[in-house]
Amino acid sequence: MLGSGILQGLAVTAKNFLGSYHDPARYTTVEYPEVKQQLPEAFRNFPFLVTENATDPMGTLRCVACQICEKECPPQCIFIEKSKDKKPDANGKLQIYPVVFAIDTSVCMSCQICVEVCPFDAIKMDQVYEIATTDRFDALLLNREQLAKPNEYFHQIHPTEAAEVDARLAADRKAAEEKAKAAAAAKAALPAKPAPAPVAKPAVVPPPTAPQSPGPAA
Amino acid sequence: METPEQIRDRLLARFPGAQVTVVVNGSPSAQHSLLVDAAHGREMAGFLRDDPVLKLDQCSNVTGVDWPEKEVVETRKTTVPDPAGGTPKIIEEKSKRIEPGCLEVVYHLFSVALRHGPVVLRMRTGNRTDAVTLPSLTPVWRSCEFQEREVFDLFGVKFDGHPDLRRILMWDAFKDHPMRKDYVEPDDYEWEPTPHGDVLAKAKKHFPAPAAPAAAPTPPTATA
Amino acid sequence: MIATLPPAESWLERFPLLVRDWITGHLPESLGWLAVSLLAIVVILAAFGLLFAYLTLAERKILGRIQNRPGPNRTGWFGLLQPFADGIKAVTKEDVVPREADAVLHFLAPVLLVAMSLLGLAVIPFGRHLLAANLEAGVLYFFAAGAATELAVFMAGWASHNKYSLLAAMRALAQLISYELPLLLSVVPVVMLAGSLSTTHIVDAQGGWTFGWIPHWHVLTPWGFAGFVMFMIAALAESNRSPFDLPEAESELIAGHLTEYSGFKYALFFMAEYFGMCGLSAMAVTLFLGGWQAPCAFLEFIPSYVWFTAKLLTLLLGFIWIRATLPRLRMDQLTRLAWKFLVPLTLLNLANAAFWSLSAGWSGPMHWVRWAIALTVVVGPFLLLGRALTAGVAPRTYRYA
Amino acid sequence: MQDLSPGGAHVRAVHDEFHGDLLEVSMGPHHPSTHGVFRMVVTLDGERIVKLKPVFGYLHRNHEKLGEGTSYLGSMPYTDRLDYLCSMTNNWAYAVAVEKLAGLTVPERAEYVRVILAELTRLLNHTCLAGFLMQDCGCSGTPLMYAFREREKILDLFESLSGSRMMCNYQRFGGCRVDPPADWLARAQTLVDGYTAFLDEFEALLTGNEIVMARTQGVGCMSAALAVSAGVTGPALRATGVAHDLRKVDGYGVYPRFNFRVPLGAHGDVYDRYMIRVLEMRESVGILQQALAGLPGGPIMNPAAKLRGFRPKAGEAYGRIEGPKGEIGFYLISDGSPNPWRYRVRPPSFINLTILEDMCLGHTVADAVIILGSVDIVLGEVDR
Repeated sequence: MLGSGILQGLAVTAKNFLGSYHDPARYTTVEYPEVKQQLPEAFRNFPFLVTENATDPMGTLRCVACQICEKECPPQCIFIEKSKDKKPDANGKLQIYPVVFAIDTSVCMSCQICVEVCPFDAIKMDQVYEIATTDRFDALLLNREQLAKPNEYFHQIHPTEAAEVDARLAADRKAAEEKAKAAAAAKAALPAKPAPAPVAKPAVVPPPTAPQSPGPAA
Repeated sequence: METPEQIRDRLLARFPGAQVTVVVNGSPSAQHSLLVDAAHGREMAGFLRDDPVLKLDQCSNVTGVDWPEKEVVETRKTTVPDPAGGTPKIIEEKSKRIEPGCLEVVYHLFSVALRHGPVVLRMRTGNRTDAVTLPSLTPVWRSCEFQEREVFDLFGVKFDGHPDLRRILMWDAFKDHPMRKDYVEPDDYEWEPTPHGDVLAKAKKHFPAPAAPAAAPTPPTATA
Repeated sequence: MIATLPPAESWLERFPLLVRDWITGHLPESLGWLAVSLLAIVVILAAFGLLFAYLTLAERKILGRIQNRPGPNRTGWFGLLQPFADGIKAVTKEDVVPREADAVLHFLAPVLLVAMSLLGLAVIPFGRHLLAANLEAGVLYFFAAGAATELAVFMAGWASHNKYSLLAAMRALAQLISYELPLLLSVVPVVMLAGSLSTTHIVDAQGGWTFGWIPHWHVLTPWGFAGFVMFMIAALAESNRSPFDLPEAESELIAGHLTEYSGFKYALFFMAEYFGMCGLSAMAVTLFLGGWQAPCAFLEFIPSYVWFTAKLLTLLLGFIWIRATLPRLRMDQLTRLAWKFLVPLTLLNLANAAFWSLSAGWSGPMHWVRWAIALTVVVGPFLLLGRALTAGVAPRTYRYA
Repeated sequence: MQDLSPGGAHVRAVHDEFHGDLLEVSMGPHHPSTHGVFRMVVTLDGERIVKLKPVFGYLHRNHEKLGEGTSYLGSMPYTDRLDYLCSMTNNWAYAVAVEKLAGLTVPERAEYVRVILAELTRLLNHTCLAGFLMQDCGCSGTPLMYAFREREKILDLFESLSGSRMMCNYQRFGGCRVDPPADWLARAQTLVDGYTAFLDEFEALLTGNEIVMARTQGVGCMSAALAVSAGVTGPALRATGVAHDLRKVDGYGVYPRFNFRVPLGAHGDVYDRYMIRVLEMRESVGILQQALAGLPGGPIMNPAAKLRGFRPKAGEAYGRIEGPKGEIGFYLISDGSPNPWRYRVRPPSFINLTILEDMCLGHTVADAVIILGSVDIVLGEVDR
């Protein structure tokens, strides 16, 4: 009969109208600034640099300025300058470090390829999304001070991945230590020159400061 | 489905005087292709479409490939037997030759009716500058209409017999063909400051010393 | 059929009159008539202006709820200040007039549209004592004023000098010609049975109750129900509401005749659309739903204007509900629906009403015969014409490979 | 052979008894119903279309040149941005092409996960398309909002698996990036279980609606011969009655293991295209049920696949899959370097637009809008 389809449609809309008052499945709006959706753990938006120690972020960057991510970044938004000198990293090993590590977040598309190709677990995906600024040039160009975030923050946003990374790094470290020990033992067998004094490891990391979203450049 | 060799033989039998060669594909995909000459291209395409064994009724993909001319260094080894009876000497002769460039159009043909494919058809232009005309296959497969326009737009292949050969993705006043390997992008392209020195340098060159400093974009501070 | 007057006129019922008399009492006698007229105008403007404001809000809220979202809720409590925020925005926006446009017509179109859609409200009896102008030919006057609104839409489309607006103007004219006829023809039976073109007489004719709880509204008779439905369909088209919003046609003509309007003029078009919707709904209430009459005798203590408002709002809710559900018709389908479906049905309905009027005296078993005949005359042609209208259009079954 | 050339004999005759002045209207690039920045230059006789020329390129960014400038892996996130509603299938099509080029095999679990994600993508694309189509028909957003309500649920799933709602960048050559955990699969199962109920409600709102039927039936017909010749693929081709579904034809991935049917239309009009999509969604729900039930264990990535320094040996490959919009294919030529020598996308919605004019001629402006809507285009893919 003419009109039966229309009446059926009217019934559907009426059902949704009434349902919006009692059925959460029919009222799906999340009123954003007041209510924020729980981000899934895998959520990714813009990379950050992992530091071992929150008190000395620039000294304990995991990044060794190998520039793999700079090369692999599809939109070419990473800019790295290597240091001329070497600094001890968190494990005490002397490493090159990035003097400049800039990410142009106006170009970055959060594709995560830098994270995947990084052999040092030094760059990871952040979860910031409220990054609006009034300056679209400088404020969106994040330097290494703005990018550096402590490992604890990484644990907060991606607990599973961070635990995996920590376990892997610990295993690597242990293997390296054992190797060093073996080497030292081998060296000790030879009455030769003394081994270089190991640099003291940083003390237990203090609790992290509240994670900062990268604000406008100071 | 017939192998490319079989198709080639049948095409050569059907079109005496035509040139058809099988281009061997070295990758594991083993999708070998047929390189046909431009003069018989459209007839052969029509034959492939209507042939009851092949029935390639769908031309799924049309694309251009740019092969710029390149210098090929060939090393020829000749073994010269040592007259003294010692180990034969190996003399390496290096010869350079310029392999002429061309533009290539690749058609991926499938049969919807017989559910097979792809048969890859290629045609090459004489060079990359003036002899860039190829027969249009739009009269054979309608799907070539926009795709050939795209190849014309981005590669600069002129299709003879195309009903409406205009630029499709770039604007009409655009001059170059951006998908060619030697395309140089204009220096005002993406002038905004980024951490990348070359883009910034290009931008500075194109927009020299702005008159009003207030209106000019601030240069980036790459260093912290 | 004429209802006996209710025994007591409560002070609530007379309240608007008391207020009016109190105000005019302060003025000299000679200015009284002017004050009364001006008061009526001011009250209608204020009441419908406010109704328009909150109708836009209600529409957005209801559409929102139907679409599983809250609708505007940021401005004020529950978004109650939203209409005023919108108003301020509309007034302060730049008024863009295209260079090529006919500036005079471009300006006049929204003004004329609002004026014409307001005029019709003068003859609607909003309550027992609430009527701005008691015209002998009130119904005729109402539709004459209403027909001019489509002309204003045409004016807007023509004056904008925009191709989309021009297409919208063409559509508006075609729609005007198609839908004026079923709209008027569906009203004729009411006029015929009431024997008057005066809206007050028509409302009075629907007074009274059978057994004290079945009102004598026209909508409760077979011809009245059919007439009501067809009137509402035509009213949807006449007020350019979905599914007949062809002149505006957002997805096809961008905004149709509104494409080149901005700021307050744009707001005026909206105002006119809602005034037109209110006017036609009010007329439907008057003609078919018993006007201000209460549905049951024991509910009479509630003042008449409350009943009228309730009925009006119900119809407006229907407008919004339909808008939320239905897609738009195409131009040819719209005219076909009018000429091949609504016009024949309204003509048959006229005959049906005549039969109903002549058979008023039938009683006993003949009473049921009367209902059966009247219902057949409504349902039969509806089914037949409906089948003809939807010929070739049917749900399909699909095969699988 | 039938003449199927542009402007050929198959084109619908236009009535020109009252041949007055023609009106040329530029619909787009700023138009509510061109699904982005598409433009149609329409010549009208009254409201009837006598000529229609599509104009492209407003979103052109030379995606293919970008692909030639980045590594094989670097193109993967760019494929998300082609048809930005269906990043998962774009990823898959690209991965299939690269896997063909490099001869990589994919673990079984990854193939199943790919099927699950592709079918979820199909659900979300078809749902959205139905919503957009009804929006073009003049609905005040209601079907679109219902479609988006369901789409959000699928996007939530994508987000919690890949980290991004639309730009998933999830597939890799030789597998997938992340192994879906058990709770994710349980959530996917819940969604799939509830989808049929949603489709029933959605169809109650639209399918039987007389106005929808009147607007869409007999509008924008295309013949099967023309559709095949014009390279039309996907639901638009199947609506003409041609049984051509690459999931059946090529049997790529693990599709041959699933039991599903391919719905076919008979008229090739807008209503058929809409209904084929709705019916396909029901089949997709079936595939999803089977895939979720039969998901095997094992690795998600082929350990032979290299992430860094991936250099397939010289050669070429054309890989294609059945995307929600049709055959999405990638044609790659490798010269042995880390970047492809030629990277070509076969965009289904661009090629499906070839016969837009043929479908629209003789119809009105209102029809052109819904014909365009029923072709299902995404400008990110059309203009590349």
